[in-house]
Amino acid sequence: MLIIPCPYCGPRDEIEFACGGEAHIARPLAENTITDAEFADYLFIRDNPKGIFLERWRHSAGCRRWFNVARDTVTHKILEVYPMGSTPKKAITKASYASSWRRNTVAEKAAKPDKRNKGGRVK
Amino acid sequence: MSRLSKAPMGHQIARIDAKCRIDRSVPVTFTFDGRTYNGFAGDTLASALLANGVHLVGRSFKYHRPRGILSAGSEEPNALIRLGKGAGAEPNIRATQIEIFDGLYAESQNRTPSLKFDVGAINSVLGRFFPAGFYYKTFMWPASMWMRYEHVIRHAAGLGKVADDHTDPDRYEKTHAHCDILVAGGGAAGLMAALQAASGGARVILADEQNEFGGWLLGEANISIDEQPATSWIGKMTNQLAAMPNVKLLPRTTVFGYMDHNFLTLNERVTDHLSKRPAHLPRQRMWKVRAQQVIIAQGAHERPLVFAGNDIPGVMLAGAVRTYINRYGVCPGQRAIVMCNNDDAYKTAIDLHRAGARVLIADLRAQPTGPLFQAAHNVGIDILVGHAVIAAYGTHRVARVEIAPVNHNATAIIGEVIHRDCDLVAMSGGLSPAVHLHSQARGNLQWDEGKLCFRPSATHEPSFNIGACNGSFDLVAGLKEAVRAGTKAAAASGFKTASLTVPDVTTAKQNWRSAAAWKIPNGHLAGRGPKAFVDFQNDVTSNDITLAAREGYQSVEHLKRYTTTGMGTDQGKTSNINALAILADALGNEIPEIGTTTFRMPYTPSNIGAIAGRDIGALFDPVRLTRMDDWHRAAGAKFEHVGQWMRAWYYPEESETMHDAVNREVRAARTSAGLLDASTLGKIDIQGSDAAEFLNRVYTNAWNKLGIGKCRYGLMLKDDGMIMDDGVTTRLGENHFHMTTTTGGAAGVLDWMEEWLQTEWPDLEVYLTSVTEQWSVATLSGPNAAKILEEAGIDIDLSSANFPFMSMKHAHIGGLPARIFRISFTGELSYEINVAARHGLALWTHLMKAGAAHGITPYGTEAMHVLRAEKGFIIVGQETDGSVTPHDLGMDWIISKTKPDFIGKRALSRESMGYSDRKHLIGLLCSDPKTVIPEGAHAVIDPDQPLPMDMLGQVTSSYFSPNCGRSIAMAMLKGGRALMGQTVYFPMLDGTVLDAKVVNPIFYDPKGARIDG
Amino acid sequence: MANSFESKPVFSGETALSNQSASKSNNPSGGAVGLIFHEMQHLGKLNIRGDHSLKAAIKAATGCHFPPLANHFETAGERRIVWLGPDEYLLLCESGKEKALHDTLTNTIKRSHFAITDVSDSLCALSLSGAAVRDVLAKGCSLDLLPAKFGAGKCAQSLLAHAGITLMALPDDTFILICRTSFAPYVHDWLVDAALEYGYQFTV
Amino acid sequence: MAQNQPDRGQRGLPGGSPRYSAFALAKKAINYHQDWQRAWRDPEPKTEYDAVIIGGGGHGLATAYYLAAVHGITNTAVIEKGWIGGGNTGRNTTIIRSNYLWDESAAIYEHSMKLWEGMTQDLNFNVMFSQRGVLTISHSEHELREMSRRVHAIRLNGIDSDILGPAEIKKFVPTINIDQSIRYPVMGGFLQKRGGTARHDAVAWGYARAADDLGVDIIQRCEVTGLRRQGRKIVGVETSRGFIKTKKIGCVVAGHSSVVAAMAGIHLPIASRPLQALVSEPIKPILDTVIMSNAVHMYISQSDKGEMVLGAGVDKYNSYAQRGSFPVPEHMLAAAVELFPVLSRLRMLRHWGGIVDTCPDASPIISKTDIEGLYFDCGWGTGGFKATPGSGHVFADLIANDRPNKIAAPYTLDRFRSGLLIDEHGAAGVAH
Ligand SMILES: Cc1cc2nc3c(=O)[nH]c(=O)nc-3n(C[C@H](O)[C@H](O)[C@H](O)COP(=O)(O)OP(=O)(O)OC[C@H]3O[C@@H](n4cnc5c(N)ncnc54)[C@H](O)[C@@H]3O)c2cc1C
Ligand SMILES: NC(=O)c1ccc[n+]([C@@H]2O[C@H](COP(=O)([O-])OP(=O)(O)OC[C@H]3O[C@@H](n4cnc5c(N)ncnc54)[C@H](O)[C@@H]3O)[C@@H](O)[C@H]2O)c1
Ligand SMILES: Cc1cc2nc3c(=O)[nH]c(=O)nc-3n(C[C@H](O)[C@H](O)[C@H](O)COP(=O)(O)O)c2cc1C
Ligand SMILES: [Zn+2]
Repeated sequence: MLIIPCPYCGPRDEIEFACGGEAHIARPLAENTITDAEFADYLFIRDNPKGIFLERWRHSAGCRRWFNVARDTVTHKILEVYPMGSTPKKAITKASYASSWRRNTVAEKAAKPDKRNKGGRVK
Repeated sequence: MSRLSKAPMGHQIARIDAKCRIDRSVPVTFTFDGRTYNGFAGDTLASALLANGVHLVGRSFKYHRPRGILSAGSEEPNALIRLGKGAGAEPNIRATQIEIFDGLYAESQNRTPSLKFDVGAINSVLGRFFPAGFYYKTFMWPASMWMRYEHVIRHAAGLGKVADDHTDPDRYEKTHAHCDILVAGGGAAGLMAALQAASGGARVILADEQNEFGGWLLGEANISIDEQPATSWIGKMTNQLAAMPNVKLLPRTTVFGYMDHNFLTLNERVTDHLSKRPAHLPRQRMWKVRAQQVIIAQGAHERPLVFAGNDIPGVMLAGAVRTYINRYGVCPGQRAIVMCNNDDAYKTAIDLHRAGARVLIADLRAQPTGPLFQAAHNVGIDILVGHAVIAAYGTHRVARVEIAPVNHNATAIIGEVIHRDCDLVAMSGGLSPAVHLHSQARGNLQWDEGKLCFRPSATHEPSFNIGACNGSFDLVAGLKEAVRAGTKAAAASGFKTASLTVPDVTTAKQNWRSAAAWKIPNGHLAGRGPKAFVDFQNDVTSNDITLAAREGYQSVEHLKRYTTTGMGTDQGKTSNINALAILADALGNEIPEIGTTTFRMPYTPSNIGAIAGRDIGALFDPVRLTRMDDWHRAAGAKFEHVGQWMRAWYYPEESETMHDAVNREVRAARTSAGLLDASTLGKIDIQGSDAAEFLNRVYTNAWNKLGIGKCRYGLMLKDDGMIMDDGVTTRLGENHFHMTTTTGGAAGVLDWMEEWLQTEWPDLEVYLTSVTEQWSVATLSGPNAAKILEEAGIDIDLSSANFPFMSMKHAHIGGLPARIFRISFTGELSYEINVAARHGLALWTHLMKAGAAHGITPYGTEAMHVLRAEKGFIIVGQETDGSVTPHDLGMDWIISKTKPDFIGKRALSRESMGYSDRKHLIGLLCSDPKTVIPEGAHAVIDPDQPLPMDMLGQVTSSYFSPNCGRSIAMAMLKGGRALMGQTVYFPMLDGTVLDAKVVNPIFYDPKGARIDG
Repeated sequence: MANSFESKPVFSGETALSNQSASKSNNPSGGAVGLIFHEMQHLGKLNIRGDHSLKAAIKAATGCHFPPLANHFETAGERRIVWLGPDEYLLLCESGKEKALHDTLTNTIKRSHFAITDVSDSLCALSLSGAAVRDVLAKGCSLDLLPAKFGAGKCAQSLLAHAGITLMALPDDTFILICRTSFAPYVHDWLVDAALEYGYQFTV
Repeated sequence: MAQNQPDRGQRGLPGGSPRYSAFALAKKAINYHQDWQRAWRDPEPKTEYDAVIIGGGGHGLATAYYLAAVHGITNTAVIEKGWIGGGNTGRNTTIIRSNYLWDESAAIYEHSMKLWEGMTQDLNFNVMFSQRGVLTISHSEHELREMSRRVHAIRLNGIDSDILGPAEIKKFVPTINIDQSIRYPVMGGFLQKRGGTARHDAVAWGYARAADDLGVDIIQRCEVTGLRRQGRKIVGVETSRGFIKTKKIGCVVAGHSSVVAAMAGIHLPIASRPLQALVSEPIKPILDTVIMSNAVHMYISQSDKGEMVLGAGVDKYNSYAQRGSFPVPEHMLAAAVELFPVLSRLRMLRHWGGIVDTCPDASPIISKTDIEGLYFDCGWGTGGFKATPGSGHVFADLIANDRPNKIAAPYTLDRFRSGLLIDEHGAAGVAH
């Protein structure tokens, strides 16, 4: 039973949270053409590391905010909590961010903002 | 023996006159196997039975061997009894942990017809044919007989019987608790650590599974602390802790689980020990504790020695014998053999001697020395060094032993066998630290070659191990550890403490090393001779272990599963190390290389009732009710569960069947007016300058141009293109929308949209607020709807010109401020009237009154379903199942071709989305207009084909439509739109076949003429 | 009444718990009653979304300092601003004042991205006190309710058994517990059951 | 049954290992069981095999067995990092049924069911396959409708299934609570009589012994640490006991599928999640069938040894820790007491978790990859024990022939590209 440090409410019991799975999956825009296989990378393929995992959580029974968590899937230790739209800061979590195969997928490139939309899309 | 059996009833033959923890001024009467016995307050059932000379208390699992009391604590594998009767009976409880009370009723288990004569004992005689894993090798032929064999096996297996009446009469609680330091175990070490930790003000919880604190010390006669008997020190410590406001003492409380992030679960037995239990108190309470730091002070378990006949009643653990003498004033035997590989059992020998028993020590060690050896020798106890009990005999109680000299490590008999009569064997194979909680929390273990035990090494959670559970068997060493751990734990949670002084302990110095002697030889060839047990409860013998090793079940985990060692209710507390050692020996390997099996929650079996707590019955899961609920109930409505909501399903009038009632309701809505409680629909208030853009992205259609006060139907997809939810959304202002969702989908849709806003589109200026319960909704539907509203007193013009279909108006009805949506799920003229929830019931009753003259009819969800099906409207979750796209439903019209993106858009162009054999929504007309095809029935083209059949798909909605005067159905069929006009067949479960024509799924008023009344 | 919301409801009508019997109590063990609770009928409630830029408007309209610290609420007379999240607050006000406050706020806040929604009927507020109030709450709530950690002025959104709640600590071991109205009957039943061992007293 | 009988290949220890029987047991008893042989050998890995199966769970062992028994490929090794059956095979609640909704699922689980029927004899190892029935309970109108859909489909797929009303359920399961006023009343249920349970460990051991008899090397305490390729072709595996040459690798590592796939640069649509289970103390028989309830997330049976075996749904976050989070069993036990009040006075004896490989559509992957000679069988998630023989059978076929047979064909990785999912949970839990 984890204690998850909500960046807004502080440490709370796991039962107050919902887990949103792998973090940093950029959504390809429908207007940018990619193949079905590349789209499947976004839709279905998931990082599932044994060790440090960057994932999204929501404080569902608390402040309802989403945030990112770097958690070790073997020890269940929480290494870092950081806001949506940012990437991890510690050397070891940063490394797992950078080394993910997903950083270079076509799907990720297709997520780049289009002129018609305002602002950047970050996750 | 004879002296005991002739003793008069009720006479506590084995009771001795010693200072101990029972209260002789409070006699207690209890029943065991139909006989009444006496004991005293402070006795356990085990001590009281022993006091009465009762040793035979149970039968073993497999061989039905007579079994007695082995231990004095929660590690007990044998003495499992059924406590109580009727609804309050409970199987498999350890007699060693039951505090007796007046009227206690206990029975032995797993025997037919009686404990003394059990027919199941034939298994023991035939034991040779039932070695470990025998069932994998037999009962294979004929194959058809297995279920019969199995039936017999099942009835032979199992231990106790459940309560006679299955409804538990007791109440259970559970609660959360937070502390700085949780101390698990309140022996000497735990008490000291708790006091140290609490002395700086930290919040401390101290839990011990026993009725009093003090642990092992409660059973020691020869230890004084600060020149007082140890029990005085315990009393002083306990009082001191009890007086501290920052300390919570939890006796009778087992810490049974130790999980991630210092989350621990405790089971407190609140009233189990009382003969009269106050009804307002829970029988047990589960504590869910979050601790900053944990100090584990669980103590240690003594190991049996593995020799032939070591399971006969009267063969006990030496430490337990000492506890029975000193703590309970019971001397379990008069002619005792003490067998050991360590110094500790000498204390038992001395206490037995003092209690008046004749004692012989068989010490496996060749040259024991030291003060305890001297002391035993000095009081005149016979000591055979380098000797082992190689076999014990006796039927219902040990009567005789064979003792022989053995070599180093006791692998061979090296001299003459001696025979001795006896009525008690006290054995000690050394101590195994209770590393359970530490291991549950993923701490590591290391093997201690001197003490022959696993002890904790690195911890995984913020915790400390102290005292005997840390392998520190010396009391002073344990107390020093306690002070250190208490100080550190307090400091780690931010409390400074000054180190307490460790008290002066006076006791004979003892060597805590044990000599390795895992399997005592018995003079027979390998595999032969009487059985020597390793796991008493599951009847695993040393031969079973070597057999498993021989057959290749060499991993300790395979050994466990093949032989069932350690899988009983004691989880191998007394047997696991012996099993490992014998396996290691058989494989020529070292114990640490073999490793242990995994320690798992719970430490001791924990009541399921207490884990469920009050989350049962009405509190199992909330029921959500609308504000009109009382009215529906008074009107006799039947209800349907929709998610957590209870919705009025239909309103049967006297003697009406469901069918009748629904037909009446459906007809009323089409001929005059019906009223539906639609309050459960999800409602979301959407505000912000990007609200329309946001809707563009979450819905498939376009929203920019929707006028203020106008409503639009929207379909929401998941990003895989599958339909997720639908509903009508209304523009309240330039930047303000009111969205409705399905009842079951409400929470999910809000979460879903929040997720997109927060994670994908944080740049959008949109805020969402749930207003589901803010508004009560009554849907008035039917040709007379407008008339009734007018008669109810409405302050707006209801003409279609002023208030057209798919628009919204603010108005007052009967003075109540309302938002009225002219939308329709029935195809009739229809108004969804939203009022502040406080007025929901008033609105409802007011409309019912106003419409009475027109025969306004309340209708439930079933009629609503029929009405919408007549119109071919879908219900998400009924027509759809997570694998349906808008195209499948023939709803391409709702998909914007111009929007660059919306959730699900890209997925809709995947290869398989265009396949012509996808299931399409179609209508069905059964050839027999009276027959309603069952929902879920599957269509085929050829009903005569062999199984498995090629199926087209399933009927999703099917009703008798009183307005069409016939049955109608909707279905999802493969390539369904191409089947228009064709007949398809429905093989029924009873073998008959129905047939129906595929038609357009709009059955009533296809032109939509009725929408304006 | 153990709190300062003394004003009588302006709007009549049903409340989430108005169908409960007017009062019920049980105190099997004698002693001080463990839980005393009642529904704070028709308490005005506005959900506020927005950031610090609302500060002046809210201060002017309610008298409450804005924004409150995370997991705290601010009080001014009968009004309270409760922190729900980094951009979400709950304004509690006198019964019947919610509409006027809503209008005032909407009219004074200019140009910023905000949303104010009347949730008076969406949420049910209970006032809780009694000798065992923290013990009763601890049975269903995983927050650390130690007075030093969850004392007057603190609030939190959490769970009470299976219901989502907002819990506010007032002085003198009094709490306001807010839940969705559709969960109110469950919360009521749960509290009555949880308080059985300590004794309870409920009034509408 | 209408479907074709599977080709069981050579049966009953044709390799000549000593057979088990009551007679053999009696004979060995004469010598006090001193001369039983190893059930399977403990060989050193050879330098090269025709095929290597990674993962000594039920699926991996069954694959190796059928490769040998049906396809005659015997120069095979099963590489297991720990002890065989120590993964999910050894920690599952052993429910076996074939009453699935979609045709593709029905085909593979029924294929498996047929292999269960007769497995004890095929392997000459009593796996205690006990067809005591699996009854799935419905608690709402919505579930009743879903049940009807399911039963109609199952029946037309030629698989046995019956609908029971509350009274019939009570008769069949006397300990169940059918009081209609409870929160989730028992409103009906569907029963597969041919469903039931089996002794999980015995399945691993039985396949191991029978595969070993045909010459398969079962190599325990040997962890695969890398997959060696040349271009897009497999040439061998790196293991903790050295490199082993092979041209064909079958990965059957359940919860560790993503980890092994990553060794070849392949990414799977799999999340590894804890699934928890627990047993009560053993008691005399009170439940003679298997009960499942999706609405309250609980399933229960009683083992031959007497414990009540209970399980629930998966945990909400990824983990490789072989343990789960407490709220799951806590809720599951409350649900269990609701349905079986008698459990209240029983005690939980042991609780554990396994790591299951869950797929987005709750259906497995049996597939070639874009690397020649590398095959995956995974994604069985919370329900693959029942599939053990069927999965091994079709996977062996895929490895032997390098193309999926009719039953395996829908389960390729390609479905995630095309969108042709077999959405088993989509069909079960939906919004209303
Ligand atoms: C609690 C629980 C209850 C369940 N209940 C049911 C049920 O009632 N019915 C049902 O049908 N299914 C059930 N399941 C699911 C079922 O157990 C699994 O789907 C099935 O057993 C998977 O078998 P397997 O052989 O593929 O995997 P496993 O048995 O897990 O075998 C995989 C093996 O691969 C090994 N391995 C992993 N990595 C490596 C490596 N790098 N090198 C070498 N070896 C490696 C592992 O050690 C393991 O032994 C349950 C699962 C759990 C956890
Ligand atoms: N057989 C023996 O001779 C023996 C055994 C243990 C300790 N000792 C001696 O006793 C002295 C005191 O040692 P100690 O304090 O470390 O141990 P202890 O045995 O005195 O105390 C441990 C306490 O922990 C409790 N306990 C164990 N598991 C628990 C759980 N999960 N939840 C709640 N309570 C639990 C036990 O009831 C016991 O009271 C030492 O000198 C030691 O050598 C002797
Ligand atoms: C069907 C089944 C029945 C089980 N019965 C028992 C049992 O009677 N006693 C026991 O201690 N464990 C029992 N277990 C649990 C195992 O001891 C063990 O916890 C489980 O296989 C997981 O392994 P692990 O705990 O070593 O990780 C059972 C497991 C299963 C799958
Ligand atoms: Zn938060």
